[in-house]
Amino acid sequence: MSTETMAKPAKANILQAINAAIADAMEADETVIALGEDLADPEEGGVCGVTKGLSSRFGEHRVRSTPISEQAIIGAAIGASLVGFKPVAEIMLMNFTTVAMDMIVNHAAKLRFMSGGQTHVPIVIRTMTGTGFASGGQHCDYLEAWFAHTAGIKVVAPSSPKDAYGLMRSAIDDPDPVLFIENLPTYWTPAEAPEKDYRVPIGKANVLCEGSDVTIIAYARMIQEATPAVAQLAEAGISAELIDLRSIAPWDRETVLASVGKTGRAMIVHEAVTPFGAGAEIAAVLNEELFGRLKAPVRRLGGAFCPVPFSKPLETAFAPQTADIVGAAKALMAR
Amino acid sequence: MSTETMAKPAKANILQAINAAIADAMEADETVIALGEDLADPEEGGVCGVTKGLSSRFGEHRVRSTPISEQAIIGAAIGASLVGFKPVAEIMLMNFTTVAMDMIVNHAAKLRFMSGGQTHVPIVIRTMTGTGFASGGQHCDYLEAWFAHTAGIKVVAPSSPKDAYGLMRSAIDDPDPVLFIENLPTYWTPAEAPEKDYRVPIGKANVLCEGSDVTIIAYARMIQEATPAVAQLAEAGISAELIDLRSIAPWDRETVLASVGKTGRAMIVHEAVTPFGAGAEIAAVLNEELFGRLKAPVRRLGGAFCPVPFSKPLETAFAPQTADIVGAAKALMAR
Amino acid sequence: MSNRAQPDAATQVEIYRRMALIKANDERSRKVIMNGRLVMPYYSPRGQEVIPSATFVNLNDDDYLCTIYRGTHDMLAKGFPLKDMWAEVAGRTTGTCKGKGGPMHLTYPGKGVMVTTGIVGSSMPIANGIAWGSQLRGDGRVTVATFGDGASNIGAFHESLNLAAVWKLPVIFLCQNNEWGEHTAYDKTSNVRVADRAAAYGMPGERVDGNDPFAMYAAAHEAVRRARAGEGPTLIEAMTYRFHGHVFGDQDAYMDKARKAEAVANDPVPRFRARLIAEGTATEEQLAAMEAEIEAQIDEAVEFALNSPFPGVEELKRDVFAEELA
Amino acid sequence: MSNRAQPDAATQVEIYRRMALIKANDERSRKVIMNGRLVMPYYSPRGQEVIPSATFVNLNDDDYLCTIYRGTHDMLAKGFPLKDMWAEVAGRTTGTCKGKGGPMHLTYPGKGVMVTTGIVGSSMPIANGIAWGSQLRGDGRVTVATFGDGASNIGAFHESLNLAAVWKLPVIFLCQNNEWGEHTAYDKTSNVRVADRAAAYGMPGERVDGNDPFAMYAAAHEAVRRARAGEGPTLIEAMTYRFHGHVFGDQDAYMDKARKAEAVANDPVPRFRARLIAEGTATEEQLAAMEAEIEAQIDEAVEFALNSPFPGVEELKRDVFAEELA
Ligand SMILES: Cc1ncc(C[n+]2csc(CCOP(=O)(O)OP(=O)(O)O)c2C)c(N)n1
Ligand SMILES: Cc1ncc(C[n+]2csc(CCOP(=O)(O)OP(=O)(O)O)c2C)c(N)n1
Ligand SMILES: [Mg+2]
Ligand SMILES: [Mg+2]
Repeated sequence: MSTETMAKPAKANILQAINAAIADAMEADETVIALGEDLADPEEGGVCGVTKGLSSRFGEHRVRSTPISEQAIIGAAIGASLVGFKPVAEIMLMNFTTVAMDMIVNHAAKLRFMSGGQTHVPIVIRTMTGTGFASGGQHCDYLEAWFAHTAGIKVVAPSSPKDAYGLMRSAIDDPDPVLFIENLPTYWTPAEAPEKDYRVPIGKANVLCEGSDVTIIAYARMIQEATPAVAQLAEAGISAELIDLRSIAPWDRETVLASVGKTGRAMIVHEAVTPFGAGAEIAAVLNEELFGRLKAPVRRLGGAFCPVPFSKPLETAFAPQTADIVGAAKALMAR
Repeated sequence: MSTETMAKPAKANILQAINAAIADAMEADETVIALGEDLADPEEGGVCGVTKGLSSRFGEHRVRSTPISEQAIIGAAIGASLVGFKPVAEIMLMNFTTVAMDMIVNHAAKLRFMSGGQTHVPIVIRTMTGTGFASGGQHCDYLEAWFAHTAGIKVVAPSSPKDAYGLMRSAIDDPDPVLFIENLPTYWTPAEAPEKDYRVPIGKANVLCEGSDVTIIAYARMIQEATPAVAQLAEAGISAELIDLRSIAPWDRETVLASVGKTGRAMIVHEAVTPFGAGAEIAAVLNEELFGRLKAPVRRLGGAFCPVPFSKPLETAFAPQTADIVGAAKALMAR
Repeated sequence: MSNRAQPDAATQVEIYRRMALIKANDERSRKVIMNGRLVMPYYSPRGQEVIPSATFVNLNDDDYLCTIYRGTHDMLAKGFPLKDMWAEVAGRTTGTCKGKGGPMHLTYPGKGVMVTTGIVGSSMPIANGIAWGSQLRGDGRVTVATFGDGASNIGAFHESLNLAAVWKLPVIFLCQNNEWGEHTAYDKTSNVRVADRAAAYGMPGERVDGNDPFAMYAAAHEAVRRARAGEGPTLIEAMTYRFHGHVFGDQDAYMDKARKAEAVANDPVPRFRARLIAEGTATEEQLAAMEAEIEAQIDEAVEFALNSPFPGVEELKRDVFAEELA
Repeated sequence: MSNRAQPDAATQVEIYRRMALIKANDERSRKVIMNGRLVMPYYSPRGQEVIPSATFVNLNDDDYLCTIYRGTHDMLAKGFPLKDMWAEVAGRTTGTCKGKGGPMHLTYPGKGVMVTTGIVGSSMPIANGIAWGSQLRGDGRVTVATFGDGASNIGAFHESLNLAAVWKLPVIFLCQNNEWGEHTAYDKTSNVRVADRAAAYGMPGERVDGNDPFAMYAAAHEAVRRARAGEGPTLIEAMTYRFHGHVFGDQDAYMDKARKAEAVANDPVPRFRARLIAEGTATEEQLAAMEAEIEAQIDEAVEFALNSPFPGVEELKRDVFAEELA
């Protein structure tokens, strides 16, 4: 190994990490197949190129572009999974899960239970979302709470290339359906590259930085807002612990409870609208499990309760920002 | 008025109350129209007869049976509402909203905001659900949390004929979309009949019985389980306050907070699965607003975290029962 | 259509056996429910016996089926064992799904019964995926998706037929047009024949008399041949009639009395029985013995089911995921 | 087709005016984005100018339109005012939606632009409802739903065309077949012509050269006549070509170079311009003046937009419901 590569650890972005994870899984296991709109190389390997190169390498029989037919896409994935394949299906944007909810919720999530375990649905549903690209009301929703409220499907949302790779490999390994949420604005940020065959267990959170005063629980792009918040809080003498949830369903109660048990203060940050969001479940559990031991009420910071607005200043104000997190943490400390 | 009718106040069941509410609204306002599968009288006025008589009285142009096409049903309702009609659309069972989620979530709920208030969608979406009829995994889900998590749509779930009538009239009056959740097993229970033109405001809970030790917050069929629980608790010397939420989005924070502020103990009961359910939001708010003033952690009682099972003993065990409520209340008192 | 495939004598008798099984099982089901020994939503397939019987004699055990709530006829014709079925609809641990699925979600992979769905239209997208699997493996298997006339108006029908056609999947879309979707007549929900929609996907489509075992056999035979040969999907619209209301308990007041009487008078089961005997394909004694054997098997299955234990509540935590919930 | 409706001279010039407006507006949009003066997802309608221009001259202001993200051509042809549009895509309070909707959700009920949607296929179910309203009122209005070739494969297409046919709604399904759905060629997603799917609903369907103003006018004229006469819906597949990538920034490497060059060489806007002059329907001076006027209007609209204020965050609480949120 040259000193050059030793000096600079390999970098990758999330897009490349997901691509590598699917490629490595396809190489290791010929039952791994992929489908979705524009997915194959004649169609440029997806609108953002996440699946670029896969069809050239593994063949268009295994990596298929589809018509615009989300019910048919998820149905095909479910069916193939019932007979031994491990399909990775793409629903281009999370809002388009709305045209495939029957397949996802009534079938993918339920067939194992309804068949008494005779069949199961080891599929991964990749989907992408997030504000920041001025896409307006129908292209940016975070809908993870819907799926977390559905028994029989797991939900993950990585925030780094390593986690994206490791969670994708675990999702493909998993014997049950996993919704894998990608975030558009963070696709291209380079960071430490994942090692081949690395795994991140589903249901395991990541303590990104330790602290003693307040626990910040976040995931997906909100990690990018929370990270500078932690630094700013440190400057203000507040020691924040930052937890990247990574898996929303199941979520890592153990890690989160241990942290909040220690700090006594908690804040949950997500881009989804606050009411009835994933933060409510976490807050409810924290209050239940740590009753009488919290120093301040659990704070929830989420998207404004409205459709995602187009106009830039409104779009920016819609989702929690670093300053909001800092402000909320200070308010928690003041209680 | 004869002594006989004075002695016995008129009775009606929920099915009749909804029928009367739609009929009265159609009579009062010719822009009220209705559509759905099997809805008109040649098709028996709906599978349970909720809309029986309406097409005969108001014409099949205003009360239309449709093909099995839920996207087309909600789309037609939205379109008609954009040009001044007030459609009452039926999605036969709540699980079938999964094939119409795009129309409901991306369009009905968002068009007012995305058009900057130029258009709006005054539709009512009636749907029915609930365990108890051995219908299994795809016909009984309570999915209210999904819609409560969606900005731009209101959600109501009546438990009595009066509330069913009053909420249906308010839903039809409302300038925005309202999801109206009916419960199959409680359709035929007779109770006090609603008066003509009666209204129940959306967003207003109903304190069914006052108490001082613990607040039970429930809705839909869970009121039938909670009512005997209150009596049993009274026998055990526990004074329970029972709140019928009636509206889930928006929910009546004022009434609920006042009650729990008084009792110091709260339990939320719903048939939807517990994790990420509507109870999480209520628990989170109670903990936030009444921090340090609760005598026990807020308790959530919901459906088991699995698809609704078919087998009778499992189906019965799936949703909270009177004994569960009594047990949970006693446990809360024991803290 | 003169040189279309014809079932040989043994196959004709086998078709009849499946029809008789379906009819007997339906009659028993309604009786058991009527007597209060079982509580379940029951969607009678009575009148539609020919369709799966004459179709599935063209299939192997390892060919696949995706069916719907009104599907016991499909399943029995595909070889679903009676005991496993009865124990399931009785909600017992011995049921094929341990009692957790029930009548709308019967599953038996051993005979290729992969999915039974209660959501209109949903058998089709999943069938495509199974067929995609066969295409990838080159295992020569065929997948049949059955569905009703009403289901032909829902979006999933369109997406599925299009994808199957474009991908040339080895799948057969078998529409059982019984003239009704719940309480609504097919004519009120579409201006065209279901089969005529095949052209919208560049797929062969055929309307066939679904109560005629010969016509049904021939249509299915050709569709199976095409699928196995890699020639892609076929849409079959099998015309039939629903003898009962939509679900057990539905008094069917909305159904035209004369039309119903006519259909019942043409009951395909006794009609085919008489033909087999008239043409010397089988004897009265042979068929009577077969029917008696079927009754005995049903007796046994019902008793087995009703004497089996119910599942315990720990089952609520199992089969949600591979790992049991805490 | 010989005795089909023909646009008179004034109508031809009006069609050209709308085409020129769409082309100029597209060129300006791309320039303004390229210069970084505006940030928005932009779906160029360049190459598709004829379709709405020749169609909507058959409509009145109070006829309705449901269009899609690639819809500025539809909207401008329907009369959407430039200032309201530009201020909206610039996200300003003076925008038609106060800046809250943006380019994918432009709405202007005053000219019948009721819905612009970003979800493939969703213009159609809603258009049906608007048309149902017209049918109930008997107001004689027509609703047009536009959508792409790719959208013809999604479930909502099927459900909508079927319902419209069964209910005989006064609606026109105007498919703009530009050969591409994002990066995927139409031929890879369907075995048939879109227009041929009309037969699956018992509805007239026609494939027309969507770059020929005369053919397009005639097809639209007949569809509008049918709708107004209560004869029900029509499906039109207007053949055209997308001159640019799917969205601004897409380098369109997947598009066949020769095919694209051919389409661009046949640019319908200069072609029609030349014809109008050659046939003496308009003079060079007249059209040049019209084009200059259009440029001036766009100048004014862009300046108006970019000088308008952004909305304040209080707008997040408004228009979620009728009553402002707390
Ligand atoms: C998406 C969806 N919508 C509505 C229903 C309710 N439903 C159950 S069966 C049925 C009628 C279906 O008719 P058809 O497809 O002809 O099948 P058949 O029952 O006649 O066999 C309806 C509307 C459903 N199960 N799923
Ligand atoms: C339900 C849904 N699936 C996928 C998309 C992503 N998407 C946006 S435009 C588009 C292509 C549509 O092609 P076409 O209908 O031909 O319209 P065109 O863009 O060519 O005008 C796709 C797949 C979407 N917006 N909605
Ligand atoms: Mg039918
Ligand atoms: Mg296109």
